[in-house]
Amino acid sequence: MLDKNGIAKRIAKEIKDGYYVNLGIGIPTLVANYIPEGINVVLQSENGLLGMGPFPFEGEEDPDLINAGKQTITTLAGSSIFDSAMSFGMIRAQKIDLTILGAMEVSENGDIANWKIPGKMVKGMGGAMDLVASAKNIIVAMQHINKAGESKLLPNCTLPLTGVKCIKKVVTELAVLDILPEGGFRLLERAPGVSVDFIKQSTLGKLYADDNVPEMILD
Amino acid sequence: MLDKNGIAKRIAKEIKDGYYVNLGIGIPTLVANYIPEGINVVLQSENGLLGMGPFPFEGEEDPDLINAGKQTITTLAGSSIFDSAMSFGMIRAQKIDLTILGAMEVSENGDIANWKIPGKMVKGMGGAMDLVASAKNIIVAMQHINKAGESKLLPNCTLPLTGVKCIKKVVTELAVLDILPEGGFRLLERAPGVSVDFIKQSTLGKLYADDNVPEMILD
Amino acid sequence: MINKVVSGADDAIKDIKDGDTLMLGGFGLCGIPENCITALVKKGVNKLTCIANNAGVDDFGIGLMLQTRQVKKMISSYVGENAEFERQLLSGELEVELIPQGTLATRCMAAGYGMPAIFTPAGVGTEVAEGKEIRNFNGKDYLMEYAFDADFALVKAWKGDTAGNLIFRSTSRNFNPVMAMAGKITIAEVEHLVEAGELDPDHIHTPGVYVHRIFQGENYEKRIEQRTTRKKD
Amino acid sequence: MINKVVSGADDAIKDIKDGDTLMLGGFGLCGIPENCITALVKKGVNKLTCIANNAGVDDFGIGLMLQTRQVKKMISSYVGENAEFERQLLSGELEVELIPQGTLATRCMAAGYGMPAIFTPAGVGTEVAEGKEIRNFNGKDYLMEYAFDADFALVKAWKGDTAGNLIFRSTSRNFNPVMAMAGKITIAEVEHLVEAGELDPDHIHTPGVYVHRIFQGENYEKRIEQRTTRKKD
Repeated sequence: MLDKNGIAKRIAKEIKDGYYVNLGIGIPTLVANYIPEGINVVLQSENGLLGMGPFPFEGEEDPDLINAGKQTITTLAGSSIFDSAMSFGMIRAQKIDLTILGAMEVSENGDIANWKIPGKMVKGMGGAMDLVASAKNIIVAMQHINKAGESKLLPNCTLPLTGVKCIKKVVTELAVLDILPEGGFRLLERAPGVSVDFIKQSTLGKLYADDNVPEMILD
Repeated sequence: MLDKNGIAKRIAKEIKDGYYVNLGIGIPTLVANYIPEGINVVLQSENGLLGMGPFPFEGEEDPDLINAGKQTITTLAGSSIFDSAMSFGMIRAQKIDLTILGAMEVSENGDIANWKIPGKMVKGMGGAMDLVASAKNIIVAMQHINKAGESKLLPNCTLPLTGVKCIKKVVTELAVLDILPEGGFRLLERAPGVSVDFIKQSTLGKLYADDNVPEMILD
Repeated sequence: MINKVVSGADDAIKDIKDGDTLMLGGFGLCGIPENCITALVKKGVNKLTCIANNAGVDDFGIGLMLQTRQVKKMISSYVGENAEFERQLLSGELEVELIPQGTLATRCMAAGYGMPAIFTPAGVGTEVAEGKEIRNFNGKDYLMEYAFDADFALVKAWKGDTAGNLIFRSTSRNFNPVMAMAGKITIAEVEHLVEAGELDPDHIHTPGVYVHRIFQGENYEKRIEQRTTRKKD
Repeated sequence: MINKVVSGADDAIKDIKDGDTLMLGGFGLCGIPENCITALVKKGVNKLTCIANNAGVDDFGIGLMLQTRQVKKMISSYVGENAEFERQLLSGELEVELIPQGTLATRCMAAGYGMPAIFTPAGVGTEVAEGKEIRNFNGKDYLMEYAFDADFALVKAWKGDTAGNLIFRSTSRNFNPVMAMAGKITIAEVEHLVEAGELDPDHIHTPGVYVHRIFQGENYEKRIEQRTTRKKD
């Protein structure tokens, strides 16, 4: 079973040289810490920055320089700044190669719900609906099961949707799964020490799994 | 009867303090020479400049700095440069207070034809269709009659249109005329020495004229 | 050049009246029109509809206008970083319309570019699409979304000149240029007001034609919402 | 940062093939991709559709590609400053589609912003509207126009860095940034190629994400079409 950093570490392996990547808030943000050496990647922050650098050193925070999570950050050599319309313009035009974001639920046909729980205070979708509707390549970082042990990989989402038929890959504390074009989760990798049976039990949506599913290699 | 500079001079009197103005090629370009002193006006050139200055001094031409007529020009203190999409964006959003352009024909309901003569080589509409379709305030600088003595102020344009129901004012070598919302030219001023009768003869479109139409005051 | 300078925030916002629709630039607390917000609170104008990506925090940004109950409706992509906001929303005092962030930005841009509507895939198949026209282009569904129509846009720039030209600094640019284009009246407050001619025409983000009033702002607090740092090794 | 540098024009355009659709930046002869045009003539690729505001003059700009009959179709707003263009057009060798200049620019921008279509009033009631969808918003008619779909965009910038970020100089900006956003593959030639980090992120007109290949251009002629001057008093 992976912790949050483990999920981030596994997702980082999906990042290829030359990718422009948008990282959502939460686990996706941690992915930046595990990008393999020698891989040139540019991080986009949808508030208007390409080339997001690490957090600033203490005392060097610039209130004019934040990421989409409103955290103080830095730029890198080759960074560029633009307005919100251009930022979502490049997202909509699919210039961003990979989007990594969190989810509350994902369905077997690639729907995602991650912005609203009826009855709870709704903060808003931010840029999530734009990202999931536009990106050609989305990986969801999420918990496979909630605290009550219930699956969050479902036949259909029960929460209000963020986007439909848009998710192609999910990485959880238990597994790496693809979502097949015709529908259904396909189990690709098991987290260290997790059995195929346990993943089957933990997945309410249709799951395709071979008997021999390899264990993830994280390093 | 006015010459080209006379037409330009008369049109310049329509420009008010604080106006952003787009000047077309030909007579409209001459208007810049007659903008009254003490009037602050910003000239837009639709290739991407606000704050067009005069021609450069000999030897100071900059190939990167031209107007929409492809002439070498200069900038002024407070000029700004932008791309073609923003340039026509501000035109479409009616941020330009006044557009002055030439015409081959204007009709009594405000249609304009100024880009194409069937059978002749067609060079294109450039930005004219965007300007006439978007501007809230357009003045046409044109010849009232062609070399054969035929009126160019018509009941309907005979040439392919550039825009429909968009022209509100026309200044010719003979007269200043408004186009009424309900259709028809209204004679406002006569050029020095030109009679109302001659203007009537020279206008094929419906013309409304009082007996006492004042002569233009040019200075 | 046309001079757009007004004496200060109070002067700049003097004709904003009850019931107006305002755009306010900024992302979180970054690049918000601090002086204009202070002046709006002082003036006490009410029943405002505010188009802004966020609604500030309890004691800063638009949160200050929520404390004084000046806001009737927020049109935003992400809100609720403040307790008072939540209280007013739950009690029905405050209306909220949530819009995908890219749609919000593009509807501003559309207004500034004279385009009455735009197409975006954001929200297709979700409750955001309810009642909206859906149109398929090249096999993909898009929603038709309309340009915003705002009485005033209040933006904050780093530098501005007397002709109204604006330059933004780093990610405080965010929604400011697209809102600056979109207001019927656009008011810009700047950290550094300079004479026309001091800014390089090639560096200007918002041409002065879009800006109706500009003033030198003061006492910028530029509060940081999430101060994140690393230690030097 | 991702490095976009290629060795030169020949390398940059090597995979442009017969029948491709190209966008070429520039207004008149101002800001045109001189090196790419030279390389295209040298390579002899044919049957090109060229989206460009103008078609150059007889012996410069796209005119060079007309001399060698490499262009099948021009999509432009204003053409015919060259005799060879007129000859080919009248003889039926060359197709021309004339588009209002603002529509041309906005259809580029739409492609770069992932918007499949835009609305513009330009051309309503004229032959430009023939066969197009007309739609009324707030009492005014607009044409629906589609985003361009170009295989390559060839643009010319003043400065560029190894990450593909571009800065344009003065009115040579014109169509270059909107076309840079719009190409499936965008090739930028620059007068000054610098290392990533040398350009101020706030000054960049076209972010590197839109640029796939960049090279240091050479031998810029930057010809002036209408040399107009005044005399010192």
